[in-house]
Amino acid sequence: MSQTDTPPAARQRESGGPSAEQWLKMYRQMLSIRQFEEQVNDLYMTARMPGLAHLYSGEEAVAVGVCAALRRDDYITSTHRGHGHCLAKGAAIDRMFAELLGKEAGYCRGKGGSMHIADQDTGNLGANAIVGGSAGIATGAAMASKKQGIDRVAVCFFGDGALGQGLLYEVMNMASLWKLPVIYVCENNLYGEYTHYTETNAGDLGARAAAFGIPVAHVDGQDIRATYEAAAKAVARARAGEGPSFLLCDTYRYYGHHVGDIQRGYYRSREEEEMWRRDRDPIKLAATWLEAEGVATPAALDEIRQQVEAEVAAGVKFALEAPYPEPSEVDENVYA
Amino acid sequence: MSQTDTPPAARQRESGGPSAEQWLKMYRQMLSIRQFEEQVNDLYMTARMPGLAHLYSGEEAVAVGVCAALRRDDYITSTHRGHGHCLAKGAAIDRMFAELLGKEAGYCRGKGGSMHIADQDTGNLGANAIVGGSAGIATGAAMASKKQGIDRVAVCFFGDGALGQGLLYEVMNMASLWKLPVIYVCENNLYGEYTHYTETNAGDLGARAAAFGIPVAHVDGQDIRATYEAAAKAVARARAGEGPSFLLCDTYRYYGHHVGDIQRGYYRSREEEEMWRRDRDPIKLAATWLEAEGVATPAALDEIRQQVEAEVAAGVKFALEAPYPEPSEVDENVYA
Amino acid sequence: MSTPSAVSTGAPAASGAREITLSQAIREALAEELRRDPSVFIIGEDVAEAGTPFKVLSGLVDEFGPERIMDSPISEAGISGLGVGAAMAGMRPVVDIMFGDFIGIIMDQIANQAAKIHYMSGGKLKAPMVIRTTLGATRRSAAQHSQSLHAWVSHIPGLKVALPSTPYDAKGLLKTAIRDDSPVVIFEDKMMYTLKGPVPEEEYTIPFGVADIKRAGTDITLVATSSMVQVALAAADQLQTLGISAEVIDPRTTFPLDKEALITSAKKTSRAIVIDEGYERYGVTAEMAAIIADGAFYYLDAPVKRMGAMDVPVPFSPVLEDLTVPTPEKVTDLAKTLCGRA
Amino acid sequence: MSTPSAVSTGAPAASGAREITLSQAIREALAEELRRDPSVFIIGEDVAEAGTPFKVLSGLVDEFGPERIMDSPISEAGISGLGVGAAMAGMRPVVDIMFGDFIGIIMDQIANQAAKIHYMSGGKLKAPMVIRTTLGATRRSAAQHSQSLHAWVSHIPGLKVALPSTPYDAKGLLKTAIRDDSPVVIFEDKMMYTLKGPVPEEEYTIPFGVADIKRAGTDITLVATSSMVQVALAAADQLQTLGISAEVIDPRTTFPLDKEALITSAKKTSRAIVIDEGYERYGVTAEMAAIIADGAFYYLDAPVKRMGAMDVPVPFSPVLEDLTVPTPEKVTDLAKTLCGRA
Ligand SMILES: Cc1ncc(C[n+]2csc(CCOP(=O)(O)OP(=O)(O)O)c2C)c(N)n1
Ligand SMILES: Cc1ncc(C[n+]2csc(CCOP(=O)(O)OP(=O)(O)O)c2C)c(N)n1
Ligand SMILES: [Mg+2]
Ligand SMILES: [Mg+2]
Repeated sequence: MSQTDTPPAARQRESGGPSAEQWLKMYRQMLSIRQFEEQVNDLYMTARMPGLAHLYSGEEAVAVGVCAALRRDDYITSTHRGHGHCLAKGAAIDRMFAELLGKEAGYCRGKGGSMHIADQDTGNLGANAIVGGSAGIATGAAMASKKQGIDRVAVCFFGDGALGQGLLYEVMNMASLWKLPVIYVCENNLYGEYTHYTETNAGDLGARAAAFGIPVAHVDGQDIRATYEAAAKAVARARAGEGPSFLLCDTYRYYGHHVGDIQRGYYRSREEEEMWRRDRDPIKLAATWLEAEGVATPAALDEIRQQVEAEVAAGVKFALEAPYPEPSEVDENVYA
Repeated sequence: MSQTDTPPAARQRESGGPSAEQWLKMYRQMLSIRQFEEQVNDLYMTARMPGLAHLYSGEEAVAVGVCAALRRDDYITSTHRGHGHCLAKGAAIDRMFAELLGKEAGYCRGKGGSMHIADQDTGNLGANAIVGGSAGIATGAAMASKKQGIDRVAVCFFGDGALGQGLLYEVMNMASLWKLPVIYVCENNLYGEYTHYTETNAGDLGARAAAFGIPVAHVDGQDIRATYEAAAKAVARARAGEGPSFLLCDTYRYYGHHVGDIQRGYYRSREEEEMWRRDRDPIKLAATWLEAEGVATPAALDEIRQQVEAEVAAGVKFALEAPYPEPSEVDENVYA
Repeated sequence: MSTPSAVSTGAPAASGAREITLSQAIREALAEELRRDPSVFIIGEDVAEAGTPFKVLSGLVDEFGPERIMDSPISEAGISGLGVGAAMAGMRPVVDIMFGDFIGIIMDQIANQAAKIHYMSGGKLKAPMVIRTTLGATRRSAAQHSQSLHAWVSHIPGLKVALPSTPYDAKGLLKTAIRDDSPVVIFEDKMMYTLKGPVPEEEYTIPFGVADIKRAGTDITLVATSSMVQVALAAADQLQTLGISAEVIDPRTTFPLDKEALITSAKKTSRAIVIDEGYERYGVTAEMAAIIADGAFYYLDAPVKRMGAMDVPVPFSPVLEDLTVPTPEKVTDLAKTLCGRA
Repeated sequence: MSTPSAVSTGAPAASGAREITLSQAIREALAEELRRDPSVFIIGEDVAEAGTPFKVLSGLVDEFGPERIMDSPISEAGISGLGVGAAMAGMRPVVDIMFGDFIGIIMDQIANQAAKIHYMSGGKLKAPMVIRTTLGATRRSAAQHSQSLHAWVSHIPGLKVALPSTPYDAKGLLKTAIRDDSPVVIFEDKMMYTLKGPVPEEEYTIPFGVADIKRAGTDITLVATSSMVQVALAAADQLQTLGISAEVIDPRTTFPLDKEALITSAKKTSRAIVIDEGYERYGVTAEMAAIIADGAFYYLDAPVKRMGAMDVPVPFSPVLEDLTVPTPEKVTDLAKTLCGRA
């Protein structure tokens, strides 16, 4: 069930609770992701980015809240909509832009692109262009931690659409059977491409994980406090060797399925989009709370915004000016 | 939950109830399957059968009870342990033996063998050597019935081991979503090959179907009355357009995983095997009940046994004497 | 296979044939077959209102409704399995697999189930289904959305595989695929959906196993499939200016394969290059090259050469991706060498 | 790849080498690597107490325990995915896929995930895993348990593929596979598990990409893989009696492929037949035949011929199944024809 009604103070006690500084870092990260994606959209619209991209705008509280509960050496696996996960886990804005533009300075030397960004240094085992394709990878990484006797956990981010992939059920069964330290984070943004999840899912989403004996938390994905706390609980459980958890996060993507999905009227309404942006924006909600709690002044938050904007602008500039990989690289890295 | 405690009379009212004649037919079919499998084992032991076979002995009440609730034109899909399903749906003993011996008179002209017997005339869409491989086929056949406006239902037989295959979850979701007339019959005989199902399954087996909004009945697979009634309910629901059902049947295979699996001590005990044969044998249980209910005398049941033995003996003889397919058939039937 | 109302194997008579895109040709083929045969239906992800991400099916749901143009969950294995079962029960499903890269998820259903049921049942059961999917790189879609994996299915007895290279072929081959009683996998080049070409108003189908000479020539044979046909034709133009007459021949189906046509052309020209966008190693160029090298052995003046996609996962960066696919220039250079002009 | 303690490419010095079965050789290779490297583990269906249905792993669980010899649910895609993830996180999983026919279920995990992660990550991540599976017909196991599908994985850049044909090669190639930093798929012929051959007591590995001449000859080259090596050797014996000296060469890995060795042998003998148990159409025989026909073009006295499994689903009936695989007799007849002796 959602955690949002519990008063923050109570929650902080119960979860150890992040410091003011940590909440502000989360706020900054959400802003970074938002700004980053706005820039990506602009790069596409101005035909300066090759291919397409799936923007994370609107879902920031999920990636940031979950990754705030992780250590740098914990693993995550990500999706085609992966910029947010990558940044939240600690990747640098400039090298991410470079990857999106196919430049050598990118995290994958330009070979991966938007749908395959990986960053070993921050435990990001990679975005994945196969829906549900990383469920096995995350679960396997968790199995490795257990075998190695390390208390690293693995988080598997995926969308509601990935619930259609049988692989997910196969690995959830094994994760539960072997008490693997993996956390399945389902980002239910209501749509898989251009179809509402209720048109493709029968029964109860959470029950699908519960059936394998995996505890399920239904989380308000727009509330950074809720996502952080649900994740913190799941991480504690995983580190303690008690096994996997499943977080079902309700969220929403502001943009289309990808940057080219402009005409959305046939599958969702303007009103719905406006409602989420107006009433359920994770950054606005966080700002209101941070101010109410006296954690930060409007001025302080605005300063953060300006810093982030400058960082993102610098990152784009860096990427646009960065060189492409040498042609000779094309057949390198096929084999390790 | 199991139906076995309800008094038979009550059950008969509630389900319309088979006639004495129908109960005797079911008894005869269970005997036929038992005798058939004993013969198959003998053919293997005496090196007169090519390859291996997975015997259904001990599980007869599942196939027979379920198929008794079906019409001839309803569909079933079967498994590597499929002789029982095939006979229960109405296949002829002699042509089945012929198929197992690779003879032209076999249901598949000898091209399929034990793991691929199919009989279009009785709606048997085929045994399958890929565990869980027919989940899509059964569900697709049910979808066809619905599209064609026919009230045919499809039954998908599979073992506990097939719960490991993601495909099953993908198609159960669609079957529930689209209210397809398909019945998933899980034959939990406790083992997948040489491993107890509890070592490979986390959580609750039935919950895996319930999660998709599919009603689940936990059935005593050794009680023909229970399997018949659970199936009759599910079939009625399917014909009425109300969607799929899931029957979780507890049963046991008397022989090894396949005819060559003789040394079983390392994965299951003699005591366990003896207990099932002694206390839970579906044929003995049916005989006791039929006699108690006055449906048949011991003499009458014994006469059935003799008829079945004669039929099976004749079937083996026919198959052993039948010719092999012409070599020229090898590249026929590759394309329709 | 029910006999088509009209059979054509070559390009249409220029006379009055409209020009439509490959995408429109596919849509027409599906619409015509959906109208003709009530057992035909389409199932796939976002095939209805969305008309697929490529918009190839736009509008079909308006005419045929959601029962026949079915949006599915993201369950490729599941819908393929449903397709096999529905086909075995009398329907003619067209299963839409958005990107050819995803067939890795459905190989068991197509190669072990659909492909084998007719044979395993001794000819009693059949699975008349079509898997519609895509191939082709240079779309900046990276390693998991750019592959041309038709070699996998071409390898499997029981499957037929079609690779249209023009709007005309796309329509005729797809209609034949839907009417075929065996499972057929048809690959469409994502980059060719906007390619225009003449397609007659009248109905027609194209028989499988009949190669089409896209351009006649005498000095060298360029065997090309799908996306590579345009590359070969462009190369042929360049070669023309050098006085080298190239024959461009398109098998159109990898199975059944029109071996005779390939061999005959190579015998005539005495030189051949096979061009395909699949990975070169163990790809379809190997089969075709081996067949020509064998069948035209005593006529060849030079070894049969192959040009497939570079044997690397498709890189995202445009500067790298463009290096991985055959180009008219590369084909021209190799042809020149074979003709002793380099 | 960490350098092996001892490298050998040919058969062992007859001196004192024990004779063990291919099954024992596999078990020894696994046991040695499990002892040497704690990151190695095995996961699969009934691999522990049961030691697999083929009993190849019998006893390993006693020495290494259930944590390193893990029985899994019947979830091939799942355990393959776990293998990829565990490999990316520093382990060296050996994933056991009982029958090669089942790789249809795991193609996405091996071809789209394992094979590509190193390249897609710009060389940062790697997936050092081994998929151990089987091939081969004539076991009366019918269409879904008898295929030889190594062509599928041989087609995919990023994968390496090994096909041992002797106990010696099986042990050496498997040890190399486990130490390789890239994903390797190794196919074992089910029918060859009981084949005996010399295997030295001393440790050794066999480098990938080095073909092995199983028998030297001068008149014709028989390129054979896995199960077909014994067939080729038997044919060579028959040919010997006819005064035809056949060279039998085993590539041992389809990728990396020792093209030079195949071409050199064909140049020497001027005739070649490629024999493999996979389906002939679009199978590995096509790649090898095309390479030889090209590389030895100016030396060949006859077209390069191919012999694969018949292009039909494998039938159950013994009288039919036996017709679908190459036999010494068929190879001998074809060789005689090529040598102008028919
Ligand atoms: C196996 C597979 N099938 C289909 C696709 C095409 N595709 C890419 S994203 C997507 C929708 C995914 O929806 P969801 O999982 O909810 O993620 P979201 O885009 O909503 O974040 C689809 C169908 C794919 N990439 N992989
Ligand atoms: C996809 C797949 N994996 C593995 C196998 C090998 N196999 C054949 S039967 C079997 C066990 C099946 O167990 P279960 O589903 O419980 O059926 P049972 O044999 O108990 O009737 C296995 C693993 C297979 N045939 N297909
Ligand atoms: Mg979604
Ligand atoms: Mg079982």
